[in-house]
Amino acid sequence: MIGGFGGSGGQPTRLMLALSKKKLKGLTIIGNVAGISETTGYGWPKNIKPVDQGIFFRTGIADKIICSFPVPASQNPKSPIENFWHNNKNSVEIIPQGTLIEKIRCAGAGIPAFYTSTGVGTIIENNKETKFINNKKYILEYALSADYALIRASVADENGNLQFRGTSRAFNPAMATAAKITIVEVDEIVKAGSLDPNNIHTLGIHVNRIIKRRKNDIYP
Amino acid sequence: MIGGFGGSGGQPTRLMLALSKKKLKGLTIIGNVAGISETTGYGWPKNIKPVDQGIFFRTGIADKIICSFPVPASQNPKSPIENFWHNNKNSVEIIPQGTLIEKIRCAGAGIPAFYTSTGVGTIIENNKETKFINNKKYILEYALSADYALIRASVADENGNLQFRGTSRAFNPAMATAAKITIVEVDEIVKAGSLDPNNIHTLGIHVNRIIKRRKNDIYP
Amino acid sequence: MRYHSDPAERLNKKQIAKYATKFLKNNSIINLGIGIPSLCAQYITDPTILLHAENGVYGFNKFANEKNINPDYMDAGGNFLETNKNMVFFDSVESFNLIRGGHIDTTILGAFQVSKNGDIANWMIPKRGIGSIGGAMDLCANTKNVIVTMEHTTKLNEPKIVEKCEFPLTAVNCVNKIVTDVGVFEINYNSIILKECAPGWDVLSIQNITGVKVKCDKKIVFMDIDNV
Amino acid sequence: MRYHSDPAERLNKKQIAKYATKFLKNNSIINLGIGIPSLCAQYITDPTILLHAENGVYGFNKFANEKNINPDYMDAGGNFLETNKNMVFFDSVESFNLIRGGHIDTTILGAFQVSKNGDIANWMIPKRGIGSIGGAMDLCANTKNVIVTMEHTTKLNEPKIVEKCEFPLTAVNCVNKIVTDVGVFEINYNSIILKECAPGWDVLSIQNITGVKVKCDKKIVFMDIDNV
Repeated sequence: MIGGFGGSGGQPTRLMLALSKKKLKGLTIIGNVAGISETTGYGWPKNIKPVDQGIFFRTGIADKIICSFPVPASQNPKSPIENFWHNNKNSVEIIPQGTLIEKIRCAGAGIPAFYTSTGVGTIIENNKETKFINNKKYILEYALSADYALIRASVADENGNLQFRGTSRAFNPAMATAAKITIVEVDEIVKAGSLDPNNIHTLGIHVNRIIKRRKNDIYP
Repeated sequence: MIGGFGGSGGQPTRLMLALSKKKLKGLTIIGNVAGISETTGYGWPKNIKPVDQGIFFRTGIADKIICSFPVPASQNPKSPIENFWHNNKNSVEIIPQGTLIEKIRCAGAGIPAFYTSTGVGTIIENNKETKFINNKKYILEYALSADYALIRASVADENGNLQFRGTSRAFNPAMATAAKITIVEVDEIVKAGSLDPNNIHTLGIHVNRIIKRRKNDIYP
Repeated sequence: MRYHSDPAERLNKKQIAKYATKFLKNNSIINLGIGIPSLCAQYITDPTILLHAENGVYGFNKFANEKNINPDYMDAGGNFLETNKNMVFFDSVESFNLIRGGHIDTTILGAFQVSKNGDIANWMIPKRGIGSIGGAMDLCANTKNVIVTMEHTTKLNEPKIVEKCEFPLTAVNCVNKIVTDVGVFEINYNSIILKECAPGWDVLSIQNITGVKVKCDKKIVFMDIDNV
Repeated sequence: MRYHSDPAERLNKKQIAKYATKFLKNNSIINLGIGIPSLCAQYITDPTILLHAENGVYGFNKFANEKNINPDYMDAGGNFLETNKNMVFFDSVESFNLIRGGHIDTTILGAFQVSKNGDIANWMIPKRGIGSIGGAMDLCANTKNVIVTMEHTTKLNEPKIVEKCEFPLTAVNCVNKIVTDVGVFEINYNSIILKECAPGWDVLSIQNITGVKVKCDKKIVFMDIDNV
């Protein structure tokens, strides 16, 4: 799992760059908006060359993606994930965003499946169990977990408690609960007890490793 | 719905007292720990006479309760809810706490039903739909909403955004999302923009009315 | 924009966006899709209307000045936001609780096709074969009031309001209102009802570029595009 | 406490609680039920062990001094807490996400009955007809390591470790370990395995007050109650 929403804010860019250099094969990537920044600049300041989840498909270490937004509206130029999809049509799974985040949340919350009206009457419903509840049709969706979550936070304390700024929270907290190992990239690490205990966005018990970024990293 | 957890912290005591004096009949009360403080002192400072959800059954305005903890461990003296139960055995619905809070959360989150392993093999499973998922048995549980939520917060801003202190958060935020009308009892109301926008525990769009308590109210 | 058979100019994208804001109620919370809908933001002057974005914010009203951007303040379209005192931030779980839970009053989005029973197709062009769903399916399936803003026809002047969508659906039976560059339509009881015409347009000219039989109110009003 | 046929004193509640803490691993997160389990807190000296309470807190370690209580800092048993720098607060949704999601390592709770397949009954006495479930069903059904602390028998010296629970169940097939006032037991493959005896107790005396056939390790160890 790769945290954030898409765009530069909340994305664990340094962890992604490090991962992309590893000699690995066959990774499944789970993300939200995925692989569109490089071609469109989506969510990146204009003066910085974007990094996005397309990197795992350009370098070939990934062979599957589960996401909600893998291609830009414009058909040209083609993004790395669209190029990958052409030869691997069953390896790009596109899920409605609310269903995707709830599937991830449920994996962390011990809920194996839930019903939602999102996708009823569309191809999302194909081959899925449905049920009428109070005369309305719903689709049964299952929890989605991962071996690793790479996430990005603003600040961590020594106990691994995390806080996020603004819209950079997004998918990060839910992913932290849904992976066996959660690795977080932060701007700052502070002493235990220095964050307000009422305002911890991700509890430290979900965090396994913390990587502190250099000050003034070229990536936001 | 009555917010808090049980005990004095996070309980909308002033709203409960006001409600108990209304000429109403047939209310259904939804709460967690309910009606045990008066007999046991549960969660109340020793020097203050406890108020709890038993009040609605002593005065007779309620005729049903849905909760997780309606009676104290000790059998004597009997609590108002145990007395009510003796003549109304089908009107006291006892639900596992995690299932109760998730049912309420789902009502606010547009999820009509979810699966949980809690209660499998117990009387909670009786007459419920079950399903094996990855070879494990789960119970299907349905969302639970209400007409009104009475909740208690520490501070509200002018937009209705709420913050809670310590363990007084409990059931309050979920209930605020699951009721048609949410009324909140707060210690303090501050200007819009004076709370940290990253640390709002209940979004203002869930709050319909705010009642400010007097300073130094006799109830905590 | 004007095709040779058009009786008058069609509205431009900004005019469509501006006109759509006429249908927003005060004290409501609104989600704007990408494309024409995102242009609506600049025409919303009522301070009680709160804009919501899927990535975890509501209460914003302006994009940030390009010299003063911060990646931590973005909308779902990837635009950077100026902060203000009414903004609140939350995570994606809560953001979609708001959507799925019916707490968003109105969503405005674009479409490739809308059918007379209110089905909408807006996420994939079949000949491309891949598209992005994002939050569109959640928004369409769960928001009380769904307004589509779009050009009335394709570039080849083919109808986009149709009997039955041929493109893959985003959601069924959900669209309440359509604001196009030639008129305003409501969908009611499996019918497309023309409520307002663009200046210079009439029922017949609109019928000619619409894929379904258009019903009318007794008296058609012209869109008052200058006074929204 | 000693019944006339007992070979030695049974442990008192504090000793049971203290002994149970021997089985807690460092860097783990623990939920303590009411009764004997809540007494465990005072014997946990490892600072890496975090206590969790259902009402939305972990990281606490002490009850507040009676003169200095604040209703905003409470555990699920209704006790007021002293604050410290490792405490974190959250709402009930998140608290039960932790429990149901398997993020709590160990739960210690009391029981009326435990059966040899690990079923537990701890929420209702049938003749009373009503009881409180609270968080017990969630904790038992979802925690990796469930430790029961209880007196070995009822006040009438009847077994509480039984073939099959007669009391309404809290959860099935979940108990891993039982610490009583006469011994320590593990439940494995549908068997009750005696691991340690209270000082002065032996297998036969324990078997006499247990409702199922007790299996033993080759060598029974005495509980070292002074050095936990």
